[in-house]
Amino acid sequence: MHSLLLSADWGLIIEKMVLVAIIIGVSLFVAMYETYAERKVAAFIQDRHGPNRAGPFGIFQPLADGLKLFSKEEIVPNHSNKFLFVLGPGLAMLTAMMTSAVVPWGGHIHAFGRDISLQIADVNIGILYIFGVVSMGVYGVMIGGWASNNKFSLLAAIRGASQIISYELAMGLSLIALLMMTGTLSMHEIVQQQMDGRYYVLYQPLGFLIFLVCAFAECNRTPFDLSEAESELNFGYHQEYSSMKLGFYLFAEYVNMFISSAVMATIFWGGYDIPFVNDSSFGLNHGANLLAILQVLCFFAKIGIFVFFFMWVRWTVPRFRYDQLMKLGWKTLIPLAILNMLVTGFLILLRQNHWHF
Amino acid sequence: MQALTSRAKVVGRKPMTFLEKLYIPVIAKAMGITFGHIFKKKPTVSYPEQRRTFSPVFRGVQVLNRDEEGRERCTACGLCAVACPAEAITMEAAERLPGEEDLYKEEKYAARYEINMLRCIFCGLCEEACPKDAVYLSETLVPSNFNRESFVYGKKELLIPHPLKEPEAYARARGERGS
Amino acid sequence: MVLTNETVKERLLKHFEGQLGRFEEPFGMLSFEAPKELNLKIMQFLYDDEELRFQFLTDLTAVHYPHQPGRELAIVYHLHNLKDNVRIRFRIYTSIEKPDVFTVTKLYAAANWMERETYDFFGVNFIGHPNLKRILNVDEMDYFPLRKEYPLEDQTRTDKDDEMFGRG
Amino acid sequence: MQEQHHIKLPEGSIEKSTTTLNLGPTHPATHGVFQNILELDGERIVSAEQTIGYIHRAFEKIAERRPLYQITPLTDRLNYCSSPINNMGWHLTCEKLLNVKTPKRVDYLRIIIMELARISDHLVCNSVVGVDSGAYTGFLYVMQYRELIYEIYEEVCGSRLTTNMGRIGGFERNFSNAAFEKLERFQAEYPAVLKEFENLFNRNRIFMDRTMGTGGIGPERALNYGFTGPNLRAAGVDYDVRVHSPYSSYEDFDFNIPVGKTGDNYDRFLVRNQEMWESLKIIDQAYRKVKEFKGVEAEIFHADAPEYFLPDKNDVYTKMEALIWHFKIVMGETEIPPGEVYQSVEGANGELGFYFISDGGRAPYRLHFRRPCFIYYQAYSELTKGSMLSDAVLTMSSLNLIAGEMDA
Amino acid sequence: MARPVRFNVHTNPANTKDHISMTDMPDGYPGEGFFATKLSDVVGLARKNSLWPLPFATSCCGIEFMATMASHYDLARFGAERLGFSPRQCDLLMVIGTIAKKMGPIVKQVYLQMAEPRWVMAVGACASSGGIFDSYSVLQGIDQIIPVDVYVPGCPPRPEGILDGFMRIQDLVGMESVRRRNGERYRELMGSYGIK
Repeated sequence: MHSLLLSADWGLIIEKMVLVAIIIGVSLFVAMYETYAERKVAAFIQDRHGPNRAGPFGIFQPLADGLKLFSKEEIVPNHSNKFLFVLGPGLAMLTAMMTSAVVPWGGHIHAFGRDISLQIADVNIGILYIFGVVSMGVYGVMIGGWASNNKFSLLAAIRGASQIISYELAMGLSLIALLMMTGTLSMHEIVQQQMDGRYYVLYQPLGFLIFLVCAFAECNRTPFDLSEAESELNFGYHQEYSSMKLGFYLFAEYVNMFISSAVMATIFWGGYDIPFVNDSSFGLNHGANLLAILQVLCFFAKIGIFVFFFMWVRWTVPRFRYDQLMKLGWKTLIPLAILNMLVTGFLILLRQNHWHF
Repeated sequence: MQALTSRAKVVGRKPMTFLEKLYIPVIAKAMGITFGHIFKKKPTVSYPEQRRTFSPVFRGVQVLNRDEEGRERCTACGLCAVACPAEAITMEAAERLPGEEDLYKEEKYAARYEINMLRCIFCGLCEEACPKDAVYLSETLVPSNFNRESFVYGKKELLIPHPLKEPEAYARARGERGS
Repeated sequence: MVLTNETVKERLLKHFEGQLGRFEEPFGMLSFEAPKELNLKIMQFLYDDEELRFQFLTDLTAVHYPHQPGRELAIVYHLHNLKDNVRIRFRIYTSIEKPDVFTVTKLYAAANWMERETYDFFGVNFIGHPNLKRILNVDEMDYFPLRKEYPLEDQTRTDKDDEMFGRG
Repeated sequence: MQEQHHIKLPEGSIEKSTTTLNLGPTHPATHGVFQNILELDGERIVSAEQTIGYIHRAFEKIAERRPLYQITPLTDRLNYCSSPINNMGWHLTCEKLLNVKTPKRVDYLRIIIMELARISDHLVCNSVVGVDSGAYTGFLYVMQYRELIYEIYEEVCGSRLTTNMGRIGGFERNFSNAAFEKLERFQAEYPAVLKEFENLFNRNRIFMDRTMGTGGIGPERALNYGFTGPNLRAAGVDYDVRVHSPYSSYEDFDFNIPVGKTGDNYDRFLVRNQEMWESLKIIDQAYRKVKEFKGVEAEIFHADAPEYFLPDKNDVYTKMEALIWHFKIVMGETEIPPGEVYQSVEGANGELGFYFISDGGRAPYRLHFRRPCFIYYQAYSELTKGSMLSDAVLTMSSLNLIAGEMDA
Repeated sequence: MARPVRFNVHTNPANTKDHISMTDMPDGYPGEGFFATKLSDVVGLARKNSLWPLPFATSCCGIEFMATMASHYDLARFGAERLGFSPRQCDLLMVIGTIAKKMGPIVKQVYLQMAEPRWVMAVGACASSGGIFDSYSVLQGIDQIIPVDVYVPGCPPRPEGILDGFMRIQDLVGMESVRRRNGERYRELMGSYGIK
């Protein structure tokens, strides 16, 4: 026991703890400001000003919202299952936060004499992990919707569950083609493979498109926001929630959006690679730390673009209907993903057999 | 169903073309439109700081008029109260006493003139009904308030400032158009 | 051939000999009066007749005349022939004690709610109506508010003490 | 401790394979208040039952106590999205009864205002279809131009929504230059915005999928249900009061009646959009005609009917005769001939009828409004049967149900 | 005849200071120290900038509320664009439009379902007093069934009016003590409406 404790790399543990704290903090912060950004983006798209009273340009708006939600009364409806009612939002938040563990946020930093990797866990099944965790997110919706004991919530929960489950399939299939090319499930590896600027989106445009659409569905964003369609189901599964439990649901949505943007940026858009710059030679010339910082910034810029894209779409397109959504998922996206897979496999085979084209 | 007139024109309800079936082109176009709006000038009026100028015939809170010498014009004939569809106007008439000629224009005047602003629908019929050039609507909005009592506007609130005794307030009330 | 008020009148008189009365043309719209038992027959005739084809029920309402004993309630129908663009109006009278009138819902789906509304306001009992209950007012209401004897203002109101209305 | 039940099921509900869902009275999709009790099998609607009357305000009863000019503010609140049409409709009814002839210029000005009102109503309806299908932005784009329409109203009458505009025989005052300037601005800028709005929706597959084939009704059923206005025209019947019984000189104008084929939500949307174009055409023509009046003629804004139209204020202050007329009109003591009259106008929702029985008293003996919404909303259960919950919501908004008009 | 003046300079503006009773500071907490008041202030500031309205729009005023939400007036500037139609999630019940007697119980139910702290704004003549509809079917002001914090006059109020009412609500919210809702007077107020 003693030897185990001693032999443990305490530096690594502390390093990881700090990293976890930072990343959770950052994702929460980002999610918070995503709400602000969403309101501002919506406002600008819609020829309005958006929130601008709380602080300069309204930048304290998310803080005000958060504090208000904290200070609101908690209502647990009479006929609901109390335990599940509380579990729902917790689960939603938890799964949203967990995904960030395998995303490589940048290269390495040299500090305290250590080479610190900016990734919490470089597991070699990173993508599988993400899929595993994300598919748990649906429980947040389902449990919340069911526990509310409200027909609208229940309908929303059913819609949400079936939608997420169906789109996960297409999402997975669209990635398989990519994985055939990468040959690895590790996020870190995938980024490394793209370091020379040849992003996988160039090889897998269709795969990316399918993934993008599925990401929208997974995050419950318009045009796939059926489970909270306010004009039909009146906010759906979180209709009965008040105060911070509601806050958790809303937050989870934004964290999800952030994380899926991160995943998309990582596997299709080169992750933290700085475009048009040869990262390794830049690192040699200017020092690894500067490189790492620039990489992180670059990564966040990519994420930011995706997040903006999410919002932009949200405020442009109408929503699907339930059956059309299913049709799109099962009859269009999945066949397309399989086709993509086949074509990719075929081309890879040809290449392995030294065909040049 | 046969046509009833010769003016019918069937709206274009074309089936979807292949490109439209692909979702993306049209959505991309729509997204272009929305993106363009980000850079458009915003029409927003930041209300408490900026205010829109209302039209000269705007129907805001009523005022009771005075003549040039500052005498009240209302003679409490009650036409405005009759014309009010919301029954928001109440008045009480009184005879002018000797020595009050500089207060009231005619022999009869409204000792009490109240408009319940919560009932009022700002239809402007009172202004139209007044035969004595006494009640007008203004370009001011009734401010919201916390209790019902404060919405019963009496003569104190309604009378315009005395043009001779309170020239500043009078000038403020007149306001200059375009300023 | 253009359908005119005269043709309509002739056809009606021919079909319902001597049973219709008070033919008038106020502001160009043919209107007449019919016994209340005949309302459905007239409507059916107006609907089916090759020439008349009044197939659009524009309006259905009632009027209360408290000073006409035995004929207190008038039910007024406005019909429209869209093809020839002719409108007619006819009314039937019923007593207020037994305001039973045949429903026209079988002929015009539109009449359903109009009759419910008329029932709600005047208490006209439409025989054969599929769902004759109050539509605009609360179900518990125990009078028919648009009859002339009922006041407009709410009598149970306690707040009319006038402070609220600036009359205190 | 009492046992906690998660869901208490009513008797016999285990065997039941459908769910009852209460859509309304305060549901975001019910703009205004009415209730739909939907019986759902999964997401599919088995049956729907509507309850209305949540804002029943007793217009008809109130109208029996009010002199004619005080009924105008009431009509504002019928279909509040296009109150000027109701105002004008009411004035036309009175004019018909009182036998007042309005000059052409008044007619044309009225037409401008009515068509603006139609545009603003259709605009609300169509953009709200957009909102209910999940696209909020188009709504805000076109709302900016509704704001401009409101500014035109404001220049004319002083208020925005419940306009109380116009008087028996004309308008309360001549249109100001500012009003015409704003109208010109509207004419210049609006087509581009409407085009943009159409680009956002018309050919968008998501939107087309959502609206096509849902909430459809055939012409025979539509007529039987008493549909009028855009909803009837979407079903393919070219019935339009403006053409069939022209009022206010609509016969002088050249415009088309857009009709659909299937009467579904998409057709209704397209018909409304097309009607906005037609309205713009009418406004163009009317404005051109208005501009042709020169000199004294350009000052005419009311009929020469001293018994019913309030005399000029300056005359009231100075002339005895005018003062007497003024008093008589305001007190509601001018002679109103007995008689009954039905006048309808093409309201934004359909044929808005006024059935006015006068017994010679100062107030109507009976005033009945033919409210198009009220009449066709009963078809809702038939329209939604077998469709999905989301369709029901869209059907509701594309029918343009205005609670104020429905409940009167 | 032209109008004599453009503005009425004597209107009754809402005076929040006089209206302290709505926001009463709790008595019986003598030890309320620096921290508690500051907390009140901060929470008040947060709440005031994040009022999520529930637009209980029934009729005409609802259309003006739309205009208030739209680009020209943009209620979102006050941090209030997240309209909720679920009473649980909202702070401000905006009763917009006529409330008929048939509707009364529903309004009350919605109010009861809201989570504390909640505020009520009666928008428009009908909601505040019944307006022109002094008839058998219309409730003469919603304050008969639920307590109202701010009345907005007008039929319908212009968007400016609605915004003005909204700012009055913000004033109230900003001044309210965190403990008000536990206070005796608040309980009395609720009790007078039969709400426990």
